[in-house]
Amino acid sequence: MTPLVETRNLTKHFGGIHAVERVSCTLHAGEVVGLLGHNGAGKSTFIKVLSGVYPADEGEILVKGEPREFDSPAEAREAGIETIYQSLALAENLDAPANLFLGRELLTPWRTLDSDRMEHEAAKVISRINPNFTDIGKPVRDMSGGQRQTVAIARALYFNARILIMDEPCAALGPGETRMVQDTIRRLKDEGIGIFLISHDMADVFEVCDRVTVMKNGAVVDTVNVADVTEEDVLAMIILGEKRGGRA
Amino acid sequence: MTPLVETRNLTKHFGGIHAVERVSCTLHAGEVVGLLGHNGAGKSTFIKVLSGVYPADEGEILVKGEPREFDSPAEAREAGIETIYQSLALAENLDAPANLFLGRELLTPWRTLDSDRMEHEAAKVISRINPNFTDIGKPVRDMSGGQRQTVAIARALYFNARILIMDEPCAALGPGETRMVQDTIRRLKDEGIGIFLISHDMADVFEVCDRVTVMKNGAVVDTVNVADVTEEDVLAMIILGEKRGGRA
Amino acid sequence: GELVGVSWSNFQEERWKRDQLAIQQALRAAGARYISADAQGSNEKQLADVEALITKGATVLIILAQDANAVLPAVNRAKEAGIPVLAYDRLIEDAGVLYLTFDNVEVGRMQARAVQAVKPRGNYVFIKGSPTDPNANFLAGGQREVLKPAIDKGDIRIVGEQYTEGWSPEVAQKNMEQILTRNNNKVDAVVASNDGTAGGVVAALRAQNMVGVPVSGQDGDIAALNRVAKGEQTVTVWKDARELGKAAGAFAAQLAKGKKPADIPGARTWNAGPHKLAISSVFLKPVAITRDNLKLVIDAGWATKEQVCYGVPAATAPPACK
Amino acid sequence: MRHWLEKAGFDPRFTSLVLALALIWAALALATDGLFLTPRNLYNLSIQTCVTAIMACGMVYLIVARQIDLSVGSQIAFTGMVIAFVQVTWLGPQAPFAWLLSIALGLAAGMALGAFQGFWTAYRGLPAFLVTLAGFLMFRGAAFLVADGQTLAPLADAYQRIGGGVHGSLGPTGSWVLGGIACAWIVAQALYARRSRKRYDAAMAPAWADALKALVTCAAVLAFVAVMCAYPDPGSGTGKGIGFPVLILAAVAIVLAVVATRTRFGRHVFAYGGNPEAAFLSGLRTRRVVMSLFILMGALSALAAVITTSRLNSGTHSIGQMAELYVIAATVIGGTSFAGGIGTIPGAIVGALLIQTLDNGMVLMDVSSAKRQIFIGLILIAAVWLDTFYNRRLAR
Amino acid sequence: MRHWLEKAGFDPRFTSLVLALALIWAALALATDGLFLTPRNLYNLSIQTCVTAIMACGMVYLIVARQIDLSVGSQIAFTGMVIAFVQVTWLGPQAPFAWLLSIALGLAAGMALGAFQGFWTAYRGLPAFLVTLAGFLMFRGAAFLVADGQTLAPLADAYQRIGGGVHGSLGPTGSWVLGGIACAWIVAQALYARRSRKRYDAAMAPAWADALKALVTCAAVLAFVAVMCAYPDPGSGTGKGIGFPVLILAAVAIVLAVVATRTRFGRHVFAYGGNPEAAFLSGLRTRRVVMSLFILMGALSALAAVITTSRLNSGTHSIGQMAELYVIAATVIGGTSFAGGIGTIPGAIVGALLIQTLDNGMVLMDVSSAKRQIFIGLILIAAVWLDTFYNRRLAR
Ligand SMILES: Nc1ncnc2c1ncn2[C@@H]1O[C@H](COP(=O)(O)OP(=O)(O)OP(=O)(O)O)[C@@H](O)[C@H]1O
Ligand SMILES: Nc1ncnc2c1ncn2[C@@H]1O[C@H](COP(=O)(O)OP(=O)(O)OP(=O)(O)O)[C@@H](O)[C@H]1O
Ligand SMILES: [Mg+2]
Ligand SMILES: [Mg+2]
Repeated sequence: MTPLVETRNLTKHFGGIHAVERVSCTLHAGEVVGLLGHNGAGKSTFIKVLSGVYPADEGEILVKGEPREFDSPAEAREAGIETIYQSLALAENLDAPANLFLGRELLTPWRTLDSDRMEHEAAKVISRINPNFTDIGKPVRDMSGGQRQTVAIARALYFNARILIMDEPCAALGPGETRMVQDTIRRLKDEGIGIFLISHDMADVFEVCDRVTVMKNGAVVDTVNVADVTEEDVLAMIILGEKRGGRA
Repeated sequence: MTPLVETRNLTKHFGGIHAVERVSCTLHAGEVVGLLGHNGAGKSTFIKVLSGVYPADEGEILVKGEPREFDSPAEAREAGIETIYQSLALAENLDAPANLFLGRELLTPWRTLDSDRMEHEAAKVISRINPNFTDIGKPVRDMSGGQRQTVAIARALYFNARILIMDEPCAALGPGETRMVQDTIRRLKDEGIGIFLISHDMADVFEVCDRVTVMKNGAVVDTVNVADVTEEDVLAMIILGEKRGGRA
Repeated sequence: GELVGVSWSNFQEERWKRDQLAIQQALRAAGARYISADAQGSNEKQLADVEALITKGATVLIILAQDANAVLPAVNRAKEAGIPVLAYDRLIEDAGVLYLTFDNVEVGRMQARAVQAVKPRGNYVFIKGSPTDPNANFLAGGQREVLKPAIDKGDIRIVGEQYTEGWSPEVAQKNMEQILTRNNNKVDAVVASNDGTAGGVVAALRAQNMVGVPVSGQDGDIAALNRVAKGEQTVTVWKDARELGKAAGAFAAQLAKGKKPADIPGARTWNAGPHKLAISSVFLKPVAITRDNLKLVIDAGWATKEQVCYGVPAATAPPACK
Repeated sequence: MRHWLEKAGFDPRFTSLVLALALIWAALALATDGLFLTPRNLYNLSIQTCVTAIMACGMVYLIVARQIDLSVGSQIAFTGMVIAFVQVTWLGPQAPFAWLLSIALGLAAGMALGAFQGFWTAYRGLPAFLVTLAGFLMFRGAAFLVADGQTLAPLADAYQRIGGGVHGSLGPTGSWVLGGIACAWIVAQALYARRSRKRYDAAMAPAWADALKALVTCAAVLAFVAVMCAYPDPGSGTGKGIGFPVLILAAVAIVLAVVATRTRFGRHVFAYGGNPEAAFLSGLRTRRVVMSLFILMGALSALAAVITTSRLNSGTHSIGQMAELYVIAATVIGGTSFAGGIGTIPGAIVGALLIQTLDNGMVLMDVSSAKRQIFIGLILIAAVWLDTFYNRRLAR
Repeated sequence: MRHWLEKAGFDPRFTSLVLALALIWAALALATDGLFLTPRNLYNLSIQTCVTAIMACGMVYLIVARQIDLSVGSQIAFTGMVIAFVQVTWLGPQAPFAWLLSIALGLAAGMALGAFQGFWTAYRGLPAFLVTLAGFLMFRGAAFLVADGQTLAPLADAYQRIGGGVHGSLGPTGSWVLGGIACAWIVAQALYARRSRKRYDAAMAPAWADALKALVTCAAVLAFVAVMCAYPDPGSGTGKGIGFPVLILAAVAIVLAVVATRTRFGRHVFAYGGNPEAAFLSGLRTRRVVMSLFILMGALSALAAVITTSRLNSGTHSIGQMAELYVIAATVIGGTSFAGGIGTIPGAIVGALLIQTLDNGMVLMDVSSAKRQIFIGLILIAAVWLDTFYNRRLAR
């Protein structure tokens, strides 16, 4: 069966820096693939290329088997790719509902914004992740780190995409909130959505991922099934940057 | 012996929101106190009041036993309080050395910036945390999430403060980098520095903290010695917001 | 042939177009070439312009000075290069130049006289030119000079006096509206310094149904002449730019051939300037165009009958439009 | 103070601005022993304000989106000359509906200028300041060339009324009717809003608050109408009522205010201003948005030109000097921030009113232009300081 | 292309700007059959550029720190009038050293104006645009009042030389000596830099690159001197050499460039511009920084006023109109961004030179002023577009 997403030798350089170097990987429906690697390994750049932020220098992206070129995030979104960026990409001056529906606002019959409904819907999704977070009506600027991230996550979850890319979604979340997100990820997975999950938290990864791809300095070290490895193995791969038993 | 820092009923409201509500806690020399709590519990606001970003609405701050009022971060810094903010507080247009020494630049005999020396020093501290991170000479804007955080941490570590406040320092760090930071924290602790550590990662907390203070909706739930509790206990406190055995 | 450089102070005003045309014709007649620059009302730029014109190899300079004093360094540059200078229309306080003008103080006088002739006594309003344009003060000076006796006698009360930033009509209009409000429309005559501001004043008067109150102007803009014909404006002092231009062109050609300013036909030494320097000058007479002598401009081909008499009701039509 | 204000949901920023304005009005009233507050002067003031206010509405959008347009003054000059040219030189003012056509062409010209600037800014990524500075020079030059520096006059009679001069207003009956409709609409809005919020049982301002707000607004509207009608038209002698320029301004303001707060486009403008990168990452068509803002600005400049020329009953290329400064100032006074993402239409209009008030009042006091400039400067600072100061207090 | 440029460490942004300028010069040389490139015209150009360039240096700092100053033109007018007043009315131009005192007082006045604006912006948090717009009006009005609208002339003879007129230059010998010193300094700098970097064995540009850079710079300096000396002073007949205004500009530029890149203060300005909040959190005294920037700007305006008045040998309140636009434009052309945190002094100076070039060249080409404005606008856009375009290409 053809994978949801497949990249072949995807490459992206910034001047002299080889941020992403010939990265090939696949994502199937109903699968969660973890992207791991040291800081600056190239994870975010890789998923930015996937979601149309940067054009690839080389290599190709296949969605459902057919090659695609995304010139802008808008196009990637139309192709059903939903992304949570590490920078969160929130408009600081707008409140949570406005950010959640940005670009996909709900309208009244007279084509004006249906603010009340958007507020209502936003409150619903957000409370699912963080029940303590009620005052969603103030500008994102005035929210706590975790609250911002909650908004960003909610935005990605609300619209059911076919492909979900999450760049360190739980970095700023508290333990409770993190659990909620993990549950949601599992649910989406069961609904047959393919998910790329970038995370530095091993526990996190082993909770939800089926496979993990480890990167170092832009290149892929190895891709393994979570079932076949221990946390220590993966940690070793990340830090040493060698395949399991590489030194054997 | 008098604590390095002590707060008494510290309170900070934003309009209707009780961000910090009568928080009292102490920090002794050579001690690491963890601040835990759900997203929006008031951790960052609390430490911002401590480091002079916000004036306190009520309550007082005692440093080495004597009450102090910080009108600006500059003053807190002069009092030996060094802070890593959740927002990192980096000038995006400057490179790592410039940010690391911002406000405390090294000068040549002719009172001009000694850029070469700053670059040299910066490279040293940063490599201690993240050996893969070598191209520190480019604007922070072009760095990865973890690399930025590395710069922020390095800034706090380079100048030996007496009181160190870290707001989720490892949120964006990879496993390897996190270990390095933990080691550093332990070293500083042995040097007799007092540290407030905000983190959502239980493992992390139990690695380095002596005591943890759990907050919920601005107020302190309880302060406990790490030795006396299990991760589960603390998790329960955070999520339910009740003292241990509160329901018993 | 000779190369004559002209430095305009601010070409954006309607009249200079015609001067330019006349000068160019006169020069062509004398077999000289024409180059120009526009300082856009800036002293600094005028200095730069003159430098540029000299660089281009001008053998005579015609300078419409933005400021009588600030232009002197420019004139000195010319002197250094041994180039004669003709002070066009506005004074240049330097003994060496030939000063050719309808003197602006006189224009101010004529505006005042024309208005006073219609309204010898009553409440007067002065709408002056741009505060950054010294020329505005010459005009104001001439106007006051004429009206002073009447003012002292108390026949004339000054109930409003405002500069007009950038000679801008809409500013003049706003100022006039406020002055009318202030005096509850008790205004009997308006001495406006040029036709642009006069246009603004008339617009303000029309909004109060006060059309017909004496208003002065200058430059003989088409629109103004039309207003005069309609009886909305009393006078526009007409400085036949072509006369001035023609003379300037001719004199410039002669200066280029080495004639001394003093030897120019019709030149007399004049020393009424601020610094009482003796300057050889040629003065042309401006004409005050009122509804009675509109014919002049039409006959002179300055404006066509259609333009001047456009929309003038036959009943009240002035002789020229009959 | 703050508490019930907040409860009632009055925007404190706006309220304090109105407060500052009220203070200035009171001061001027004293300084001119009441002259400033006569219906006649207030009518003039309302007309004089329109040009700046209309353009300020567009400038709000631009500055909210981190852009700027320095060329509005030159745009007025050029579009104004186009309009006058069509009426006077090309068709002749008597030609039936020449003036309508001229307005259409004027608007088209304005939008063309805007499109030109928008293209270079949005699609070629040049800094707006530079592009519009170029426009500032180019359009003024072009305005001169349209009629070779001549003043074009007179304009069509029907056209002249647009400027609010003689017969240039709605008359008492019309004005009162309009006022009534406005009030009805305001109340209806308030009720509708409450209903909709109830549907999602979302948090609501207390009923008394909304009632108070509606009441105050209606009162303001009716008071305005009353004053306008109290000034007899020098022509007919009957009350003037609302001037046509004010109607145009009202229409523009309402439409743009609604667009800003209640439509996708407006939402995207604010999002872009708040964080351009985020807007891009969220898949907004940012370039198109920026482009259309400049076109909008051009159209508004053309409208302003219509009012100016019809007020002057002539087209001259020297109109609109310094307009850019006053327009941007009005916008900033109204609380729009160059940091982007923040600004309101009503604020900008009050800002324009404030600036024009100073101009208007100073001349009434017969202050010489040099001293006038100094006063205006000082009062500007004072007014905005009072404003921010008051809000700083609130923030604590 | 890009590669060896980068290697050699030339700033591509700056290089492409100089490229654009070169193109324009070439075009003008053709259009004026060489006239534009005559020593005489280049000398004039160098003098004419100074006023804008000097102020642009200060504007770079302000815009880098997310501020702006619209009042620079009015500052010139006011300080200029103060200077003229001291010389003409108060002490009389013949009084020994009256001119020195007048300059001192002029600078003091300028800094006072700056301090006034800085106070309201830095310590009272009003938007700089608004405060300086107020300044724009107030200072212009004040300039009028100094001598009640009169033009004050003539000024002291010694003073007149500052403007670069007759005897207003360094002469050939002096110029060559200076040029030599400059070159020596450049080389020394390059060597010192390499030594220091070696000490920390930090990454270094290849020797040939640094050599090339030094070479190019020296060549430029000497070429400039040569051209200046090739123009005979109409007074003495000997070569003019470098004009005094250029010396002033050079001094200002070097000092400010060093401050910007090599001192704490400069570093803090850029940090503040890059992220004001971060600067505050990092314990910088941000207010003091902003305040001092405005004072600096005031001082530079006063310097500009000195040159202008001495060039005109008189003080008039109408000088410096539109200066703000040209100064800011020069800064922006030079690559300074309104987003803050980015900008260079050399860039701004080239920007000023580019603008002045257009003005100067168009007159030589004898283009009517209306058409000239249009051309200048178009060329401005073209130049900056070429610049950004070229760099966009690099980025890919
Ligand atoms: N500037 C502000 N204005 C208004 N409300 C604020 C502001 N800053 C924080 N808050 C609110 O105060 C509460 C505490 O915020 P704070 O940032 O301290 O939470 P936190 O414990 O740091 O959360 P996190 O773990 O997500 O960082 C939150 O509800 C937040 O929305
Ligand atoms: N815009 C840019 N310009 C230049 N270099 C960049 C840019 N963005 C990223 N880089 C570099 O590319 C490399 C990969 O960055 P990336 O953000 O993908 O790392 P990452 O794996 O996401 O790290 P982290 O775990 O810290 O988020 C880093 O060395 C970074 O410095
Ligand atoms: Mg990343
Ligand atoms: Mg926090």
